[in-house]
Amino acid sequence: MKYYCVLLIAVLSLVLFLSLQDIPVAQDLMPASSHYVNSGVRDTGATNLVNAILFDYRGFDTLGEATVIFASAAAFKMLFSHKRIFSFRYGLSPIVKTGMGIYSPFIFIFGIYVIMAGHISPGGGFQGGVIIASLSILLTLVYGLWYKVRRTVFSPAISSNIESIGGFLFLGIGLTGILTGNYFLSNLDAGFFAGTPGHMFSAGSIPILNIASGLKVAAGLSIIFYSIAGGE
Amino acid sequence: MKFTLVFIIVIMSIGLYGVLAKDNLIKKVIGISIMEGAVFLFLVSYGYRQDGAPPIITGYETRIVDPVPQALTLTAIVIGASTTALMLGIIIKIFNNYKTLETKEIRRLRG
Amino acid sequence: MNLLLSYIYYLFLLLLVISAVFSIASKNLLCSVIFMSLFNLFMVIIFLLLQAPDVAMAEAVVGMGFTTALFIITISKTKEEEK
Amino acid sequence: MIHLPVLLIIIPLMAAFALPLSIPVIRRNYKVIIAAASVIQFTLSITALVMSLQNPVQYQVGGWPVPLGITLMLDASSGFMTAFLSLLFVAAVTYSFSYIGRGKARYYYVLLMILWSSLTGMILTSDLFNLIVFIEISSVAAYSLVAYDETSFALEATLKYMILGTLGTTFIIFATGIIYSSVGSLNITDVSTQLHSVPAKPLNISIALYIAGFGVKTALVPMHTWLADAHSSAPAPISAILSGVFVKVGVFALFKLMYNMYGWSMLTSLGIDRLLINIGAATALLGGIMAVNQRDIKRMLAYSTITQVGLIVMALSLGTLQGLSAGFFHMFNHGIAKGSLFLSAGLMARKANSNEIQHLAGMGRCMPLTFFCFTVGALSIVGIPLLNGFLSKWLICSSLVSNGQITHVIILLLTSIIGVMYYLKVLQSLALPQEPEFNHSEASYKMYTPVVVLSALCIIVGLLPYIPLTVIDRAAFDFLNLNEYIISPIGRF
Repeated sequence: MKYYCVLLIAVLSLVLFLSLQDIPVAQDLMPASSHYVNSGVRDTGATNLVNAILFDYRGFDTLGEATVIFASAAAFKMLFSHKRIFSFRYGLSPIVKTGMGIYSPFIFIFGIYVIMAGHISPGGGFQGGVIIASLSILLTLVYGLWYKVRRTVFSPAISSNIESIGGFLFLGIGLTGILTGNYFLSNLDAGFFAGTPGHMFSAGSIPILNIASGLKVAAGLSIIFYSIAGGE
Repeated sequence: MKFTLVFIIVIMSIGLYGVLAKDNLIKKVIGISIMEGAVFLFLVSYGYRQDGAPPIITGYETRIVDPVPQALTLTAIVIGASTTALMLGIIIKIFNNYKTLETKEIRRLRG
Repeated sequence: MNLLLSYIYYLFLLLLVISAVFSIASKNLLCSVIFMSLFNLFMVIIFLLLQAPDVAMAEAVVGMGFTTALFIITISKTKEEEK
Repeated sequence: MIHLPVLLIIIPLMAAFALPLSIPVIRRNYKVIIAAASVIQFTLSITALVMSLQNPVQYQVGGWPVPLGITLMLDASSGFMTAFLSLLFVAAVTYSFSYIGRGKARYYYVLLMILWSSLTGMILTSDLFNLIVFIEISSVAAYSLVAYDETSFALEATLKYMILGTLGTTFIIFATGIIYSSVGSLNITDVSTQLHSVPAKPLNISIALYIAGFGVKTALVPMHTWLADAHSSAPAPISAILSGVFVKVGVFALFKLMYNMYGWSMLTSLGIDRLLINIGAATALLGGIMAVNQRDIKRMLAYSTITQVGLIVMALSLGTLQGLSAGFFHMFNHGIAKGSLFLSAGLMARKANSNEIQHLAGMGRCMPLTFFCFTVGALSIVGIPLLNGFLSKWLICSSLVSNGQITHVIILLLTSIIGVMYYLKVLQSLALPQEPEFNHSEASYKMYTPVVVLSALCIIVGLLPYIPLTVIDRAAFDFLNLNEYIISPIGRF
């Protein structure tokens, strides 16, 4: 059985290789992306073009993207709904706990920075949100699930609220685009504060959308991790 | 940059082999995430321009890399992560019912 | 991307393929998960060489951080050895 | 400035985002929110259908022109598909109000709403990567809804469905990467105007990858193994939606790419239409053969879905206006009939709490109304005259004959005959006179109203098909020349 697989895959990869060789390795930019590069800063005010594309030109993709994480988190809450927690109950040794207590704020600050400075430097809503979610994973592993459920800001009940708030923030900005007579999710022509590119408070709705998707990603992934780690 | 296509197709066939030929469910999920890695590499490597600068406008660049494949890859990475997470969740639940992860045994137990 | 950088680039692509092969071929599941996170590490470096910092940061945090943590939790709840 | 296309997508999303909030007012009466959202969405999709019949609506999300931003295209075909989708979703939501217990129902409705908005998004969008994102959302929602019952068989079927589905999505992302790296734009119409710049071999491989990727989503022949397990182990309203709508939206998206991005003339020169029509014929035959000796009633209905999808693919891959309208009409009829079949089978299976056909023997006697709706649905799919199934199969036959595909007409008749065999076997065993040892009362009115509505619709469309046919002809006409509608991009940059 294995040899048929190897044969099939060898044939498939040969066909793929032969037919994909003709794709020209382009030297100059494609028409659409040359527009992004030439007038991206002027249209959106954000100097990080990838973020400008993600949160302004193709903002609808990012809304769909945040919904994928929301659906996955909802699926986990549906499938792992019983509350019995067996693993990771008491966390690691006190030395690790005190060490974690010292540098966990720095991880949190770094995550917030990556979200907030998304439209200027590399990074953005997704990367910052996952950094904060990995902080919540660290807290669960180091302090154990009992601590996480009761007291911290990352407890699952609060996370599902944060997720919905992030979603409504995203839809709210989209609807302000409609209410001001423009299209859904339109940025500078919907009257958001443009500011000078390169500064922290610039590029209209892009920083707010970064915060919204950062909240959704952080809350969603911490719910996913809590459900998998806590399940029976 | 010329031979990236060879590596992409080799990695994709390794991932496809992992999905098709391996019996363990976790090995299949690893195969899928390797295949997706190959597709991300394909997207970004065909967006690269010879000695271009990263797509952050600082005013000093002469040539800039194509930002659109990077935006697509970023979205695809997060989609791949959440699908992998869902698959791992279902694998844990399957293990609780069947106490095994081998597809042959699962088919035998299912009867 | 002068000559030296392209050699480094092809070196990391080769390491990528090696870590993918070991990740699929190894019997112990924990080993294959560690090799998969190594695969993601080389992906991050290659993305940096391809001038894609956003994608490298996302792949680093999501691929190496979150997915590897999920795999290890799944293995701790199921079996380590693969028949 | 008509914001209808975007509202159609974000209203179910708003309901989905609102539900997990732990505010007491939402936590108690979440069903009211879901009912309100589905009513608003249904009325919006009916107005979308009516508006799209006059003139198509093009919506640029974010206000960016065609090659830069994402465009949503509401023409007659997407208006028709959205209305058909909302009809089945409203039936499934009202059915699941009383079918789904209290336990984890909140997240069931969250995922149902997300599935609704992502399927509408798949129909409306005319942007390649946006199509991938919506395919991924609907797949994640469908995977977790199939695993709702958490029985060991359902979980195993979900994982098989997930692995194949993720493979399909990876192929589709790979094909979009090929298209983008050689054309440079992601809008379907923009790509179709610049197809000359794509060298021949990558173009063929991208077509093959798209067909393979969507083939997994729509259970075409080699990749259909997951459908029977997934649809039979899902709860009844979910398998009604999956069989009735989810598979067809995948077929709609595949053929939108084939007709509007690649252009049908280029595909016939490559012989792709021969390939598609043979894949459809093989799917129809295989589904029919597998469905014959099935013991589980839901599994049999799932295999019958594979057959009908094969017929639809055969009709759509003819390239003529008549073939397209026959395919759309059969999509609509099969969706309604299969929806009422799955919902009524769910009622009967819940009463006898087993899906096996011999355990359901004699259920027709104690649940006459549900049995009547089941019969109407079954006869409509088999193609008994005076019902809607017959009309659409007749249209498919005439379009196949006028296109000279005699062998495929024979295959269609063969599958109908096989269909008659296994459906009548089920009907006969359901109507057995022997009294079951426990007498069942009829299901509560809340449960069978959607079933009655759907089967009544089958009869109405069967008797006076004039209104749906004009809508569908206009939809087929719009589907064929979608590219003229999209305002050509403002000059090359």
